[in-house]
Amino acid sequence: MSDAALKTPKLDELEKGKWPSFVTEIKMAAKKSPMARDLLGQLEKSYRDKLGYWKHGGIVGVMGYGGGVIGRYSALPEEFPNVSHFHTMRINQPAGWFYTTDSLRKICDIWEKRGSGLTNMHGSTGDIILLGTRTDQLEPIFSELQKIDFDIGGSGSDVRTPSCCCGMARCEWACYDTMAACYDFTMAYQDELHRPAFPYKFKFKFSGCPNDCVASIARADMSIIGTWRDNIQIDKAAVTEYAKSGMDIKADVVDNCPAKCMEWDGKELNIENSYCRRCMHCINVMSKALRPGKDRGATILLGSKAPIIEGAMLSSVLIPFYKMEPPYQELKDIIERIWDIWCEEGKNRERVGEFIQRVGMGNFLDAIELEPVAEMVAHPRENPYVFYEEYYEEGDEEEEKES
Amino acid sequence: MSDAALKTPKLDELEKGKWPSFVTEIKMAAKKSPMARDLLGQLEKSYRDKLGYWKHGGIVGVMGYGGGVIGRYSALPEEFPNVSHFHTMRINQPAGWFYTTDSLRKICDIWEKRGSGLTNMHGSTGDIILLGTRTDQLEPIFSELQKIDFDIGGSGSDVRTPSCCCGMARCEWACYDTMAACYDFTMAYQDELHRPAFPYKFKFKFSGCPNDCVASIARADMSIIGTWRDNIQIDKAAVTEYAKSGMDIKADVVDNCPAKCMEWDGKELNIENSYCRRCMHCINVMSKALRPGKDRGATILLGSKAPIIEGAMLSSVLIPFYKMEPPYQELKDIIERIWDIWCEEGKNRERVGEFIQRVGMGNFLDAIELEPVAEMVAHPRENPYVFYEEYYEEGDEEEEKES
Amino acid sequence: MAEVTQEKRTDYGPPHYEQFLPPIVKENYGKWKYHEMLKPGVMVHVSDSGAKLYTVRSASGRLLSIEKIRMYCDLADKYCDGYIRFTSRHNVEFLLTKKENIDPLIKDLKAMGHPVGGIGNAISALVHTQGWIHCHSAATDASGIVKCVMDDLIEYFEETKLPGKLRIALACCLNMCGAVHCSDIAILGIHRRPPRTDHANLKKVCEIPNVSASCPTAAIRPATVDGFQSVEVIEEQCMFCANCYTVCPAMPLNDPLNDGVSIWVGGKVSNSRHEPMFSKLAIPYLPNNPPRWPEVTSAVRSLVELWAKNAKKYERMGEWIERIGWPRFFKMAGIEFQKEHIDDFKHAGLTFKRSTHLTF
Amino acid sequence: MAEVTQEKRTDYGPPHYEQFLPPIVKENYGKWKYHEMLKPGVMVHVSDSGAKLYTVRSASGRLLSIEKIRMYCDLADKYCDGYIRFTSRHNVEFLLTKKENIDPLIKDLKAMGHPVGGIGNAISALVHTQGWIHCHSAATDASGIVKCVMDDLIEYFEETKLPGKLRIALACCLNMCGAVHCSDIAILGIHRRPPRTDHANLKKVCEIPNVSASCPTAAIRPATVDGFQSVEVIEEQCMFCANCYTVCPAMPLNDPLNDGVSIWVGGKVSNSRHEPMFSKLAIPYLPNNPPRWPEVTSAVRSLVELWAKNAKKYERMGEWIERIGWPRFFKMAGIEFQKEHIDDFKHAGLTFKRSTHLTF
Ligand code: SRM
Ligand code: SRM
Ligand code: SRM
Ligand code: SRM
Ligand code: SF4
Ligand code: SF4
Ligand code: SF4
Ligand code: SF4
Ligand code: SF4
Ligand code: SF4
Ligand code: SF4
Ligand code: SF4
Repeated sequence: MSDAALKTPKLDELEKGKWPSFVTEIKMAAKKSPMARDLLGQLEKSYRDKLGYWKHGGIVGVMGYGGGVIGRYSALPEEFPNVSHFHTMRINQPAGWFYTTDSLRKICDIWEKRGSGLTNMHGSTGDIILLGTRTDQLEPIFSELQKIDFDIGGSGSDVRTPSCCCGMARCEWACYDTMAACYDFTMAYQDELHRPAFPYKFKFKFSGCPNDCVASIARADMSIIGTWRDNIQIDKAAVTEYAKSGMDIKADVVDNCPAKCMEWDGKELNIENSYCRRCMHCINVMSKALRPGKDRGATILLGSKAPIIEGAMLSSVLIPFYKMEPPYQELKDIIERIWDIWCEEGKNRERVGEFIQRVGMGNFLDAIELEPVAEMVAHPRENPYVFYEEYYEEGDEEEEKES
Repeated sequence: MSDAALKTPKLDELEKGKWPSFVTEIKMAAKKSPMARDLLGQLEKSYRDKLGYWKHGGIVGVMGYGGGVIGRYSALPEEFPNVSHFHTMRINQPAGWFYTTDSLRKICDIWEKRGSGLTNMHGSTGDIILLGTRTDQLEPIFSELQKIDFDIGGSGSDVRTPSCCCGMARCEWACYDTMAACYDFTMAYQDELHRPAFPYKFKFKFSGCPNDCVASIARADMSIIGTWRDNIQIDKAAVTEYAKSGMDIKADVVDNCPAKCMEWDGKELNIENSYCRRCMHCINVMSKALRPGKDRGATILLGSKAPIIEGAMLSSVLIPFYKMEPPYQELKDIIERIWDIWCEEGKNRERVGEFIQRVGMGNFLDAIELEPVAEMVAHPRENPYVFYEEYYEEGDEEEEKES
Repeated sequence: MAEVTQEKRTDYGPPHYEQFLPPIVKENYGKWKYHEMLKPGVMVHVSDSGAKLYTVRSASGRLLSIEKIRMYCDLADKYCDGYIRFTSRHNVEFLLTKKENIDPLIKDLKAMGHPVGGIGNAISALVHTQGWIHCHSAATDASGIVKCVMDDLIEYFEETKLPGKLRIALACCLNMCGAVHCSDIAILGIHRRPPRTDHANLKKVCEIPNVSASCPTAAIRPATVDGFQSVEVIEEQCMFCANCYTVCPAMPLNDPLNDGVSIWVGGKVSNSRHEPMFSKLAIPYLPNNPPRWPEVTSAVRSLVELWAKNAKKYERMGEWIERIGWPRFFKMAGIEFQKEHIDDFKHAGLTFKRSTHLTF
Repeated sequence: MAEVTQEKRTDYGPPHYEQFLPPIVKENYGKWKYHEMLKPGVMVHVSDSGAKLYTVRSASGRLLSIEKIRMYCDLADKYCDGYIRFTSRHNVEFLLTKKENIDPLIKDLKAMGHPVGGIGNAISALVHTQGWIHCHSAATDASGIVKCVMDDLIEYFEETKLPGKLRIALACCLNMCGAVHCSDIAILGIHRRPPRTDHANLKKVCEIPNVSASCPTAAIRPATVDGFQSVEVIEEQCMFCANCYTVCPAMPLNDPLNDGVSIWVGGKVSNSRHEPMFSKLAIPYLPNNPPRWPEVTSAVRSLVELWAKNAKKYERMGEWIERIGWPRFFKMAGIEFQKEHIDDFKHAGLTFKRSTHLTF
């Protein structure tokens, strides 16, 4: 496509308005990058025709790794030759998405030289997305990334790039060190992350408290969400301050408590902690007066995912309370056992949440050697269809029942 | 079994204690009835052996009817010859279970002559249960019942004996005339009640208000539950009375409102009726001050049943509000359409609730020609798997889409 | 002639209820204004007209001899002008117009051995089923357990000292004729041994394809056993629903060594406050221990008392548990949570705990 | 030599986060005591030690050119000692130790065209996906709709006048990479025409048994079409999930005439107050109308405003709807309830209204 001809009347409409414009970004990149320029052209056509013009992805990658690159080819390579290849590289972000400008500039430099100059900061799994390059650039890019210590993230049926909230770095509510844990697990599972060997993808997400700022309960096969076991810490003086400053503690706090376990008599705030559900609401609202307890850890949940195919799932409780202390060995042992049974008996493209539903939670727990606890269920069964595994035979001594 | 030998040490234990004893009842009957006596003997053996001694039911009945009698034979006819036949007859109770002593005595007389002298007042569907007679007595009993105007109830794959709460006869909350409706529907469906022609049973239960005193939402294929559309009637003076008499209106009433639509400022009770869920709680607690609105009718729900096989179900809303006025023609028309499609496409032993789940509510509504309304669902779908029935083809004029 | 016509009468339906209504009811039909409980088992309904109707509710064992029915009739003749009614939970109600008749009636009822109560915040009679009295399917007896449980809980029938209503129901097998699935406490007879097929007779009494099709877990398949055309059951796949037995007598599940009782809690039917709820599994198995089923009665009493002690006013069993959470309930009830409690049927995934709302 | 070893390095993982933390963060790591919002888009975190960390949050379009990243870096060098972070919703956060830097920074950001806001009771940036920019599956574009919706709702990003947080997300197909299934408002690209099989090529690029097996409704079966070994789709059984296309390129669903957007409401992720909830279908279909998608932006704005006007403080969209009931929501939103709203997938029965809790 010749430079002179590039008209994008449709896309130009998207440079209007106050929200930052991705079209402007592409145009900025297009000044230097023919790839970005052809992307603009193809996208304008998509906008005209109401249709995407990408071919079904092909398998491309870098030596030694089985994932991390999403192959992409234009369906209109003749019209837009510079996006005939337009592969995406997923780069494992640093925990919590903290950067020095130095590190970011280095990434930009590589991408200026070898890619479209376009990125997503970040992909919805959490990776740095380097958007659009050619197959022949993949190895050189990887080799330059190595020099600046950035590694490639996950894709395909492997561990996906874990992510975490900023936690202790910038938040008063972190019940465990999310960034440390995220980094530790990422490092521990490098092989699983880079070499797909599972029935399907497996995602980790780490949130420091039940506010769940990385949405881990909705989109991680394993959701690790901070919580506490003891009593909410109350600073009575600060409560009084809030009341004085005009907060309607009854309406704003007490009446919103899902456990109905708070009392406010106009003077003192009392929490019946044995009923508290650790929902965070009161703490969120009275950040100066209330804090999570001191005996902190995390609830480990399993199984969330998007709808394809059994319908969307939220993660469900696997370990009600786990002390998140390095090296997190007990948890890692359980993870190994989960992967073992899932790899052995899971069907192709069956997420772990679907797998559990198919084989039954009870059987799954047996297989991973975990005792059932009431915290795992919203409520016990409503149907009477219990599989008892043994029965007495005539002539059995009562004691001999176990079989 | 010889009279002298009848020892029931196990059952005798059940004559102790303050609750009325069924053993005492059987013994009372046994004085005159050899059947009751052998029942006692067989039951004692069951208690000893922890096992029932009844054979799988056989089909018995009266001429012209396809149901209403549950055939029953002892598995130990030699030991207990008088219960070798022990059939149960289901007699359609009068609506609301009101009787004159005269009518009851007449039933007793028949049953003294021709049955075991034992009954259930009532069976859990609502029938008068005449417990235990011989095949050769069935016709004579029916013929004597005819004389006293009692008819046989349902069993098998037919309409089952409808039942209702006492409603307007003895309750201030009845939003429609349950007894009139129960009688009307019972009469309207005599043929369906007496001649099984459905895939499975179909039960009606009529409750006058959402308290649902006949548990219709849990155990009727069609549950007809009274409700109102306008505002709760408030007698402000009576509210004040309750407050004066010491009722904690905030705690007892307002805080228990599931819609959170009440306000009590210590003086006046206000209800935001457009959010009221018609749950009855406030009315239940302040019977003198609050009454259901004046624009009354019923919510019609469909599909409840016990667990076999798809799991238990509660009925779900079919018609949010129906004016329950004789002859209830619109409702009966819908019922006909429901039966038509269920008889045509229902599987053997598939209750209507299971049928709807199998074919999908939307398709079911299409078939019975009812518009979908939001009241039918607890919430709209969470999964994106919508079956659209038509689509545009290239070259279609946009307007022509409907196919 | 008339006689003959009479014989052929069908489909005439039940007698019209109106002839059975006491005059005061007829006069005030649809005009009741409010009611009050006067004392346990006794309430008064007041009409817009000012008329007052007194109700005395008395327990029956549901299984009644005609002798007992006649005794009731005598009482109704004496105090209620010959009218009487039964309730949806099998109690007997005497409707009085004269307040002064209340106490004599109660005295007579008690003399007959029939307690008065069940109104208001009380435990009413148990809805229940046939058990060993009449049904082929029963995994336990019905009337016997009901008797033992209510003997034990009689104080809660005769007094109104509970936070709210508590409904107990019993069904002697998974068919759940007692519709126990929405009860505050449900007692459910269960089998725990797969059907023992009568291979020699199966082909004679049942259609093999129907039998196979009847099994929801597809545990049954056609097979030739000992030379008979019959079916075989994959025992690990059997969850003892007895649907095969309902369809085919040659597949009995009744078994003294393995049958027993399970206990379910937290169901409700009324729409008052919380929407209706199903009962949930609390105790997977208690043995059949006739004649007094001590394990069952004591389990039920503990549950009643735990709720009575901890629930807020008006809070039904299920509402209370929902507020405090199931883990806490299991702890407080001292019931061990087991694999059996976790649903593994069709919608099991929806019962998993999909939040961090936990108590510790 | 070193060069060569370097080349073979694998599995070294991401750089350790510690090197990217500003000193104040390192010093007060795990010691933050409370925070306060100072003004829209600006908050301060106070540590046990008294240290104060100011955060300025700014919107990016997520799709960033390296030029823009470098501009961000310039700002971070100027005001934040060379540190910068991104959030889980793709905003940029500048962490300041000097309060006096806040306003100049905001000025610079605005000059660059990047609004500041999204903290507190605001609408934050949309989590979203690739759309026509990069994905083969897209039923709609992603960045374009996001831009239009946020242009329209910018006031709710820049101010905090809402009852609570409101999270909007977009995914361009049912794979839902934007994990929109738990958003207050979700915008979801949908197909509505069954796959158009490329019979001539299918056998070459896909395994027929895999293709058949991929269909959750069993709508696909092997067939010979025009002499090619291929598959046929029973169109009435197709619900446009595109799982077949994910498995096999020869079964594309993309279609300009029928693709479009659906709108979902009432999901949430946090455990605050109510447990996490899925989003539910509000508007089954809106057309793809690039470049500005007016139908979508106006539908989203109506929903936001309806909620903003009617919800109680702290009440998320789903909490509000749960309180008032779905029928009322549909009425208030002026959305016609249709067959499409009623679930008919696996657990559909559990979404039916099984109580009489209704408003009129
Ligand atoms: C790039 C990204 C979207 C974005 O713009 O941010 C993305 C893009 C794709 N996803 Fe995704 N997914 C991305 C995050 C997600 C998420 C969100 C998350 O991880 O938090 C989900 C929902 C959560 C989950 O895992 O369930 C998600 C659920 C899917 C699914 C459905 C999986 C399922 O089990 O239901 C598919 C289909 C598949 O795997 O075949 C899919 C498939 C795809 C593919 C590979 C398309 C395909 O069919 O092969 C997309 C490539 C697009 C392209 O050409 O660039 N993507 N995908 C996200 C990854 C960026 C990153 O690494 O940071
Ligand atoms: C007599 C009665 C129990 C009682 O003691 O009160 C009863 C007794 C039987 N029921 Fe029932 N059912 C009785 C009310 C119920 C109820 C409650 C109700 O109607 O309110 C239910 C639950 C609600 C429902 O309909 O789902 C009920 C759900 C069943 C079922 C399971 C049906 C299902 O769809 O899940 C079966 C199994 C069957 O139909 O094959 C069943 C089957 C039976 C059979 C016929 C046994 C069988 O497998 O063939 C029982 C005969 C026992 C006998 O020998 O006397 N019975 N049955 C009740 C009828 C009395 C009456 O007419 O008044
Ligand atoms: C007589 C009877 C109807 C009939 O036609 O037979 C009846 C009669 C009354 N019911 Fe009921 N209910 C009757 C069975 C039921 C049932 C059905 C059942 O138990 O199987 C229910 C549903 C139970 C459940 O939810 O599981 C029922 C749930 C209620 C409620 C709601 C209670 C709640 O808080 O959940 C009320 C309101 C109240 O008590 O405040 C109520 C209120 C009443 C009132 C006060 C209505 C009135 O003003 O007359 C009557 C006396 C109350 C009492 O017994 O405390 N009635 N009531 C039934 C007596 C059964 C018995 O002998 O005990
Ligand atoms: C920066 C970030 C974490 C990160 O490491 O990136 C973050 C940071 C904070 N979150 Fe968050 N949340 C962040 C994403 C989330 C998410 C995830 C999402 O939106 O995808 C959620 C779950 C959303 C949901 O429920 O759907 C989330 C639910 C909360 C809540 C619960 C709100 C509620 O009432 O439901 C709080 C508490 C509050 O706001 O009172 C909270 C509170 C906070 C606090 C106040 C925590 C603190 O003391 O530092 C932070 C600033 C609040 C704010 O933005 O208003 N954060 N927060 C994320 C900013 C995203 C953005 O750019 O807008
Ligand atoms: S999840 Fe909790 S700890 Fe993490 S940033 Fe959010 S509020 Fe803070
Ligand atoms: S954290 Fe939630 S449940 Fe616990 S006291 Fe606070 S508001 Fe109540
Ligand atoms: S259902 Fe309602 S109308 Fe009928 S008896 Fe019960 S409270 Fe009265
Ligand atoms: S009937 Fe129920 S929902 Fe309506 S105001 Fe009374 S308590 Fe509230
Ligand atoms: S519950 Fe089972 S055993 Fe009991 S009467 Fe009903 S069918 Fe028979
Ligand atoms: S009892 Fe139920 S699960 Fe077991 S074999 Fe029979 S039908 Fe199948
Ligand atoms: S949601 Fe669908 S179309 Fe959008 S990026 Fe993900 S897979 Fe591609
Ligand atoms: S789109 Fe989904 S439902 Fe339709 S044919 Fe493909 S896999 Fe089957």
